[in-house]
Amino acid sequence: MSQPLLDMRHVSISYDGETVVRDVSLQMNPGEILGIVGESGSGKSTLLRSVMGLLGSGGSVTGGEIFYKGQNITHRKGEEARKLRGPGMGMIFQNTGAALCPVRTVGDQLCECVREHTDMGREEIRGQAKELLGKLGLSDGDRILDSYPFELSGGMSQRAGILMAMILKPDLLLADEPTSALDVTVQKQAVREMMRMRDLYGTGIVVVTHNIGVVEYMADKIAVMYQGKLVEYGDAGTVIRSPQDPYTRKLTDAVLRVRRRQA
Amino acid sequence: MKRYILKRVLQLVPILFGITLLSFILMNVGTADVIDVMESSTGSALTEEEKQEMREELGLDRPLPEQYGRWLLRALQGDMGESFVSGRPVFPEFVSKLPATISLTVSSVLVTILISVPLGILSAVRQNHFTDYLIRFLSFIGNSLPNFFVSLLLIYFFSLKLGLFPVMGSSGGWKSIVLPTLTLAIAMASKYTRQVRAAVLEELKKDYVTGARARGVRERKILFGSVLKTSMLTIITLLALSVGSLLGGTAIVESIFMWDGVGKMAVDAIAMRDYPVIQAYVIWMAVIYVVINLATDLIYHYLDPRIRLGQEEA
Amino acid sequence: MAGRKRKAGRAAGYKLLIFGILTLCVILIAVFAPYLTPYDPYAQDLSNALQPPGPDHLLGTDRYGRDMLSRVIMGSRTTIFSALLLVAIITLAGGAVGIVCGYYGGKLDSFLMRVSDVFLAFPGMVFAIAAASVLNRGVLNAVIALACISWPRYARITRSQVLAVKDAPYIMAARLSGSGTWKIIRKHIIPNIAGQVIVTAVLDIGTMIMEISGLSFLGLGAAPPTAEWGSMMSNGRSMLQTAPWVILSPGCAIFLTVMVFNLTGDTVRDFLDPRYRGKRRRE
Amino acid sequence: MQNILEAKDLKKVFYKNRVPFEAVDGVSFHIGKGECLGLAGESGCGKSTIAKIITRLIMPEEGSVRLDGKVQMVFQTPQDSFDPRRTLGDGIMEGMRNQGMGKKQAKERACEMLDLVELDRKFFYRYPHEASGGECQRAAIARALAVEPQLLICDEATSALDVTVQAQIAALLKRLQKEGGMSLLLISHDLALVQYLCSRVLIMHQGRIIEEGTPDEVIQDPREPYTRLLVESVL
Repeated sequence: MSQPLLDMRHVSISYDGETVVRDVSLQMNPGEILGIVGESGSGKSTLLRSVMGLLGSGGSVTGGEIFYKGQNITHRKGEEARKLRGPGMGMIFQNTGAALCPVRTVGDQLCECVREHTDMGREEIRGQAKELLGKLGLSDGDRILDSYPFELSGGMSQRAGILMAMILKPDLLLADEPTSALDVTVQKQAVREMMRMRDLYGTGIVVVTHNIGVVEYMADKIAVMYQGKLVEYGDAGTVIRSPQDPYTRKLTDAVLRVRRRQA
Repeated sequence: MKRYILKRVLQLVPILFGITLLSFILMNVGTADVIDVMESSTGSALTEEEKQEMREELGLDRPLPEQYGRWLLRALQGDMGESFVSGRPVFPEFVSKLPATISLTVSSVLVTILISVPLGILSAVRQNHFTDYLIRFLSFIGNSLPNFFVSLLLIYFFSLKLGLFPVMGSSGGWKSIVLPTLTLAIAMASKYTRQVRAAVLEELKKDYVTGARARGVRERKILFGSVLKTSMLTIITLLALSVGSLLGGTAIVESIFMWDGVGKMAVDAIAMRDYPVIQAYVIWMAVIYVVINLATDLIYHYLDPRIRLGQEEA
Repeated sequence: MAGRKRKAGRAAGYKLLIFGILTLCVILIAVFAPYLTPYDPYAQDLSNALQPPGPDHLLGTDRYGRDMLSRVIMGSRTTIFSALLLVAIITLAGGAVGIVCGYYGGKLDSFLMRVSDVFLAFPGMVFAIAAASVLNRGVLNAVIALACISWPRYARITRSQVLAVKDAPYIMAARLSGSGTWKIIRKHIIPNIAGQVIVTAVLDIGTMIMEISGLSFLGLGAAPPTAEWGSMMSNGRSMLQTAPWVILSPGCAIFLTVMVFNLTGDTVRDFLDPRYRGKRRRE
Repeated sequence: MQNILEAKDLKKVFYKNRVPFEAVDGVSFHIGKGECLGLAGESGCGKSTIAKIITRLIMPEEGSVRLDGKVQMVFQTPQDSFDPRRTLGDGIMEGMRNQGMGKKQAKERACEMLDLVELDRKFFYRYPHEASGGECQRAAIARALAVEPQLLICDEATSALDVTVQAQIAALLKRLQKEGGMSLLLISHDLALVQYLCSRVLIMHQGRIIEEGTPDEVIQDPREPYTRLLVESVL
């Protein structure tokens, strides 16, 4: 197979001298969906942020290397790192409403983002945005674009989040607990929309969540994290059905499943 | 929006009523007999009959609620009584001195904004760097200096030692406003710089900043496009609140610099126990403050879509 | 991240200790002022008037020949005690109103809040100036005047704090456990809101010192010959050019005292800041 | 079977920007002695409001609640359900002390309760922020059970916890309910949890109860379209 989309080699991350991620190695190919599961504090979100280069103050990659399409992006800073965010990789947050400036419209912020990376005109951007929203099954794109973040419902808000992350057609989409704030009915819709992005644009997706159901439904590969370490990593079916690591076993056993009628 | 303005203006009515009532009570409770005060401040000796006559003439023998009603009616027509000392009507006197105070206030607010908004932002952006520590240190000093001390220090150094500005009075052209403005601005800017810093820091911590970074938006754009836009809302409100302490501060500063505004008028009146003047001063300063706060609230309302649109839905 | 928090928390603890000791020193000076003055602060000696600072009189003398150092030390009493009294009054009065309003709500709440709106409509010093001018001259009256205008702010802060914790699950749990209203206020609400109110109060001491001496400066506070920093400066105004020490010594005394209280206030706030209080990180 | 709780025609209206919003719109149900009833629905459907009405934390506009005995509640956010300035032990003892129990006796019983919820006795002296979410939730259950309630309401009691801890708390609730014979009202959006614990379930939607039955009936053969959507959405 060709070059991996994302390749993490022995990555360790610490915040103010305290190691929160230890020696994690992961690889994913273009168009693949990788699910990272683990409980709160397991380091899964930190890992995601290190790929974006957004560890924040006090956080740094203290060991190992991160490659994006063969380029070492571990210690990229400033402009170099910024240019990758958007066209190279997009991010979806748990609460899209909060990840957007509250006093500016969605469309305004979308244009700001696109114009940082291209010289498209506003109308052109809106056109592309509406086209993308159309693919998410939303005919009335203007309404989302002209709304302020607080005006959107949970489901709408998550669509705006997908739009923001996908407008520049990045090859890698990072989703941090994208469905945790949503009701179950909306959750399934959001999951389907993300998968549709993969089908349409061949985007590789990393989804971090504590919800095993979501990962089981959408991921090709699953990584299980526990106390900052990667305890299990493999094909989704294998990890769920025959977990090797004791923690993974405990985790999969703990998931309560709805007993449906045997079809 | 129109409905909101109307609502807010209507809400003012009880407040204004309260202001007048409180001022009236203040001037009538715990005071010595007004006529005695008048007697001593004009320096004329009056007989008991003459005093009684004057009381009847002024309606001072009536029950207090009635006195209040009469007084309020007259006040609404712009008649706030006559000064015990000069015998001239108080309200025109107040109005004639207001421009001096307003120009001092406005210049202080402008200087405050010019100093503290850039410094506050700089301090927040360079949090925990040398610049931040220096700005915080300076604002700390400014915060601990009472304005009467600052004015005396400024006079001592700039007027007496360096001879750059006139010591007092409002007749020296633009130069005479510099020191009083600086005095008021130093105190206000010190407080306000900290508030701007805190407001910007608060916004910088929010998720939307991470969100914008994740979309590859330049730091400069995040700061000036989003962060300032949101923190400006807090900053405007805080500015309006600081105007309150400014309006109070003018009294001391005006009297030190002999700046012929309403503050000095009030301080002079206090020495003479010239109650009608003090009363007019208190009421009108409160009214001005209330109007400023109302204006701020409406601006805030207009600028913040969260509130603007939330209201329209209702 | 926990490591940094712990470190910051400990640093705030040390700072609190240092500034606490400083504050204590200032208060002790005020308490023992009569025993610390090198001269009688009220003894006039016209032959010795307006002496510049020197070995005999470290801070010089005023126009009646009174020792400035002694007067500054004595003046700390008036200013600091009245500021502490003032802050205590408004914290307790405003706090009580705020708790009642926040917890019970309803008509009493609306009424008291409208009343506080009226007080808040006055620029603070403007009202204090007027009130102090109506009352007779004296520090206590200056305190009363400032208390009248300052309590609503505390009522507001306390009320909003009460509203913030009132519906917390632990309060509901306490109600379900059968605890009465008074017990809930005393055992669960007051301890949980006290921090914020105390921070506001400590941060206000400095401001109040400045306002009280400001009123005295205008001749509305301490009456002569009482040694009070604001009135000492007011009396020395005309001698700014000839004898600046008469103004500088009380002025610096105010500045340093206010600074000590402000620093302490800031440190108390940092110390009580929930970010430093070992709460578990939520992801 | 005797009913421990009967709620009739409950109605509660909230106002948001003066627009009335019927959080609970004519809800009637009952809970039998020793029964575990599930109340499921999405956020905003009114299920937490019902819990507050039963515990008299809020008053309904209409309707009545008849409750035989004491009711206790376990909340969603474990750490916030204990006073941050008091130890977990203090919290557990509060109810018993209010019933007039002596300090020593209350402490003894609080420790027994900690044993019951499989929590080390050292947690008696811990503050909420010194315990994990799961530990706080166990302590909250201990506090609720200490006063021997006839009805225990769990309002999303496991939702804020990690998956593995959720399973432990669910197992604990199941054991306690079986052993103690008390009634349990389980409010949750998690159908799997409801199916695991409850013998009967009510599905709520927009302030009304739209479907009722055993969890297996409702999940395997939903009658209402909304219930079907809910069931199908579970991944």
